[in-house]
Amino acid sequence: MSDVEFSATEIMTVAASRLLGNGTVCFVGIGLPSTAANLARLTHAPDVVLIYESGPIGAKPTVLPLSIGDGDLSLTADTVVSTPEIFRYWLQGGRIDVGFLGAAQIDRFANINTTVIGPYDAPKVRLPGAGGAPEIAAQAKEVFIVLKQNKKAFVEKLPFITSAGFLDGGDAREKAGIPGGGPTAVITDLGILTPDPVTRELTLTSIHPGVTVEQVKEATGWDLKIAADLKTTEIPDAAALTALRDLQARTAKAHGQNAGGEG
Amino acid sequence: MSDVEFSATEIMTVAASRLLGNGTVCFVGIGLPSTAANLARLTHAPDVVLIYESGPIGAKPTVLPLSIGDGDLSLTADTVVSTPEIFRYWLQGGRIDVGFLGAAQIDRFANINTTVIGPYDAPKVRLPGAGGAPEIAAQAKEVFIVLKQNKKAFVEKLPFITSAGFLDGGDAREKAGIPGGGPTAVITDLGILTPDPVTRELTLTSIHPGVTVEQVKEATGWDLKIAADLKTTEIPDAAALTALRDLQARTAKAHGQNAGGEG
Amino acid sequence: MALITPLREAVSSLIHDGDTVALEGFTHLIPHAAGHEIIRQGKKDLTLVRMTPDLIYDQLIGMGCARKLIFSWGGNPGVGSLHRFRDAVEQGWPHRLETVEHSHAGMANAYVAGASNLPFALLRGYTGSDLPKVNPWIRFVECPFTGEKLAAIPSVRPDVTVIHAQKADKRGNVLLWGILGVQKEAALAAKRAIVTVEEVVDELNAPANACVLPSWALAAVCPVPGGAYPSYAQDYSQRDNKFYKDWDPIARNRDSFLAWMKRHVLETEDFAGFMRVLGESVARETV
Amino acid sequence: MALITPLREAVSSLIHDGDTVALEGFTHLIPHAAGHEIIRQGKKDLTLVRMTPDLIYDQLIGMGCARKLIFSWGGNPGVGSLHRFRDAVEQGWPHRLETVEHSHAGMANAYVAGASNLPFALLRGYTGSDLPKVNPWIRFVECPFTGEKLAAIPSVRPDVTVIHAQKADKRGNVLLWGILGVQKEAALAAKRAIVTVEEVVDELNAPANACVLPSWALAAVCPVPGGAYPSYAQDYSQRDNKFYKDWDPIARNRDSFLAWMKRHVLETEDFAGFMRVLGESVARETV
Repeated sequence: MSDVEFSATEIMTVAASRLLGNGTVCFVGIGLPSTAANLARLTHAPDVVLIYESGPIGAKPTVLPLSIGDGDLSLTADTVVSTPEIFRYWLQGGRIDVGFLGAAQIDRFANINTTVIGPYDAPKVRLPGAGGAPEIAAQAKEVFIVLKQNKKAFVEKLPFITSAGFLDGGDAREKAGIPGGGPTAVITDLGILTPDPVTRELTLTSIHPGVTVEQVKEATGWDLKIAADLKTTEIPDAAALTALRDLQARTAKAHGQNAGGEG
Repeated sequence: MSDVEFSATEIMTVAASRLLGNGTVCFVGIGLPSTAANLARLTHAPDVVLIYESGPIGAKPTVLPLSIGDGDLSLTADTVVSTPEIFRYWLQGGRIDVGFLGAAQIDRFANINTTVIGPYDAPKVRLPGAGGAPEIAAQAKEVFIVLKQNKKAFVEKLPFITSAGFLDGGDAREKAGIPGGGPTAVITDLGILTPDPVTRELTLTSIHPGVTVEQVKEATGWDLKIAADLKTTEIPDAAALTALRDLQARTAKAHGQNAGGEG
Repeated sequence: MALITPLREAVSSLIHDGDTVALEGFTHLIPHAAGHEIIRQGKKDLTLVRMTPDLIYDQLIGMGCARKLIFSWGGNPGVGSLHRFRDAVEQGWPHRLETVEHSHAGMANAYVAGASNLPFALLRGYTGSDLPKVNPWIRFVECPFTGEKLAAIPSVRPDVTVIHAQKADKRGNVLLWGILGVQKEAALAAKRAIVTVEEVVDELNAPANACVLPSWALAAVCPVPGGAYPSYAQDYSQRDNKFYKDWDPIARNRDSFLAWMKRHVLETEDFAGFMRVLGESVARETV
Repeated sequence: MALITPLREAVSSLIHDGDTVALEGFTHLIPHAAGHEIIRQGKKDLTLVRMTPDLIYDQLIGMGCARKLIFSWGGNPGVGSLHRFRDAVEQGWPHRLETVEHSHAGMANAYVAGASNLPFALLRGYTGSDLPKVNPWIRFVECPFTGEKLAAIPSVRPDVTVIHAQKADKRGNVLLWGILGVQKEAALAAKRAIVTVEEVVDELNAPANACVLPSWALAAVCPVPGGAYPSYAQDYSQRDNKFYKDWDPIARNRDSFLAWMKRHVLETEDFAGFMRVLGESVARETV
């Protein structure tokens, strides 16, 4: 295996995992966020604290959980509390450094839709719904969002705001009285978007190697701003890639797949 | 030991214990209520469920607890939950059949004072305070109160209502929106008082053998009503007396005494 | 006092048409057997409540048992959509399904408020979300001390809650452990609680401060070994992830769904029968 | 992240004059050693919070550490009055003590609300009691759905909470069991939590769903074996009921109280010193 061969999903996952500092207390969504968070734990951030909404605090799963309530999460956690306690004492209690979320759709101010495509009362597509996201997005000190970038997902206007990013931008989030700092990074298979410090509009600040700016703009449903000092995302190092692939191989062996959901 | 020799405290305790039916879920105050409730459990009501505010549910202590948080309560309970859970899910949740309370002072409508003698801001005597009593008195389906009868305790007007009985009498309790049924019996060392079905004024309905009505009136700070069909309290049977004395002997051996408090 | 009761009798006597019913479980300990029994007995017009409606709710909805769903995340965990749920919401099949939609934080707090006999739950929640625009049951109250605005939603107080647990003792006291979700709160919020258990033992031997539900707080305890399948019971069984994936093509199509339900649920006598027929189906596939 | 710290340093660096401090414990696991250290360090002007202030609060109040007490039951459990508490309230000695008085249900809910970062607690409470007449912090709010009136009291959010627990591991994760009282809520409601523990072990080996406080939610973990004395730690020690009785005559009189505190607390170096001198006093008595 050469260390420069990697897929778009792999660089997305590794880039997302790198953002998670050691010792961070992270409220983990299932799926891509959980993969990135566990990769961080298995590489540069051994003391990251992973909290899942089903109750495990300090989970150290040996394989990726297929669902939010896998037994491996419970058996490896420092403690398992009730779901109400997770939301009341730990999330609302203000103890979460990073909320790590996925999304079906996102807009330029990092608001998220996971509820419906089309009108709420007569939806074209009924998505699973909010789950823990509205309060994770509101109450974690900062939020990372990881999802694949394309025009169906990155839209000009969301049919439904499930979870608040920066609402209409600027200081709209603060004015609405939302306590947490909001999204600080959106990590995709094409690059990394971060909110402008003033307008809070998502801006492409890092592009993955081999991807063109045109490709990223083409995959975005609004006129995407590009940072003047656009960086190229560091390529995944061999150790991280190996750890990720080992984790996924272990997971495939245990589960047969590694997608995820909140049920 | 003859089965007709017993003290005033013993007949009070046995009479109080008899009121507790088997299978009843009882929220137990420390001291006299705890003695009576445990006597019931050791005699006619083996399946009574004793709940203490410190957290034990289904406690079956071998000796009387000196305090509300004795280890014996925890070790013999079906489960021990947190104190907030006791008050939220179990008491406020409406699961308590009988609240079993003591009191420093009581009035004719079975309101209770355990807060101060004299003005609140410049008390003559500062009593321990409310503890769990206000919500036990309000939320248990019915309430038994056990205390010794004398003019200092049975007063015309309470300096402070800590826990509501029937307030000003009649339907005042219902009108105030208090959910539980309120006091149904006050058991003393002289007799048993029960509220009149309409006025809710405490009435002497049972008098302990050897006690005169004059004695009871003399020990009461208001003009005590006497039931037309005043009964004589059944004397404690030998089995109950033996169980009580054994319990107290075991307790004295373990603790050196058996008074109690909420701390 | 919970009687140790066969599941069929508990469902028959304790769940009525039109009831509000919560079958709770968070991946772990989902009461599938009880859900099947509700379908077998043809219960109708139910208001179903659950944070994470999954396969068993897809089945209840597809079989027409539900009039309304109160929920916060409806999907097939690790796989994708609940096709019967989507068909009901998107196409009104087999009939229209009313939905009341919350966040997990809201639902979890609503169960706590229900268990606490409070009329509403108080939380910091929903701010900036469109959920309050489509759910009239999300309101806001002011703190009488600070003036802060907080979200308020009605308590969940089901007529019946059903959960699955690992153990009961012979008196009907129940012990569960591992991922507890909102099960304790859901059971205590309900007027009547039914618990299916893996086994009945002489003594629970519960660790200090374990999650125990005393017999007298429950309406029925029903021994159903493996009754959470394809969900799992920690220290008793593994989640059958393959079943969740296999459900996707079955549920995508109305006819294949109905045929599957007929063969595996309606025409089986009980959960043991379901497992036997399912075993036959799986064996046939893999021949 | 909680550092394993000597108690003296934790009290010195984390508790400041004027702080709101809760030393919680419900008969079981009362942090007496920490209370003594607060007295030794002469902390002043504290707002003390506790559901059941007992001997250690009597000592803190009598030694003039407290400006204010928020509580729901103040007595010597199984014995009677707290004489120093009464002297402060009735006679203003050593100075006036402001009191804010609740019921247990109110306080327990106020800790839960504090741990949940809510500004107030909501409960069915205080109805018919005179407490709302003397405590302006008991107010009432209306349910936005049913119109019902419910009690509201401010959350308890101490600057510092101190609790005692059985075990910590070397990373500072804490495990407690048995009668838990409001300790978990009190620790999580505080800005800074100090936990004294019976012992530090390699691994907690906590049972499923046990009461564990992770290191990163705590400010300091201090090994103080026997630090709950005369209270107890289940599976480590017995409550010394005799001490509670012996306290009554000591505390009845200002001079005997001050002499006792000087000899046993002020002039001892730490809790081990206190236990040694106490042992000498007891031996002298029983000669």
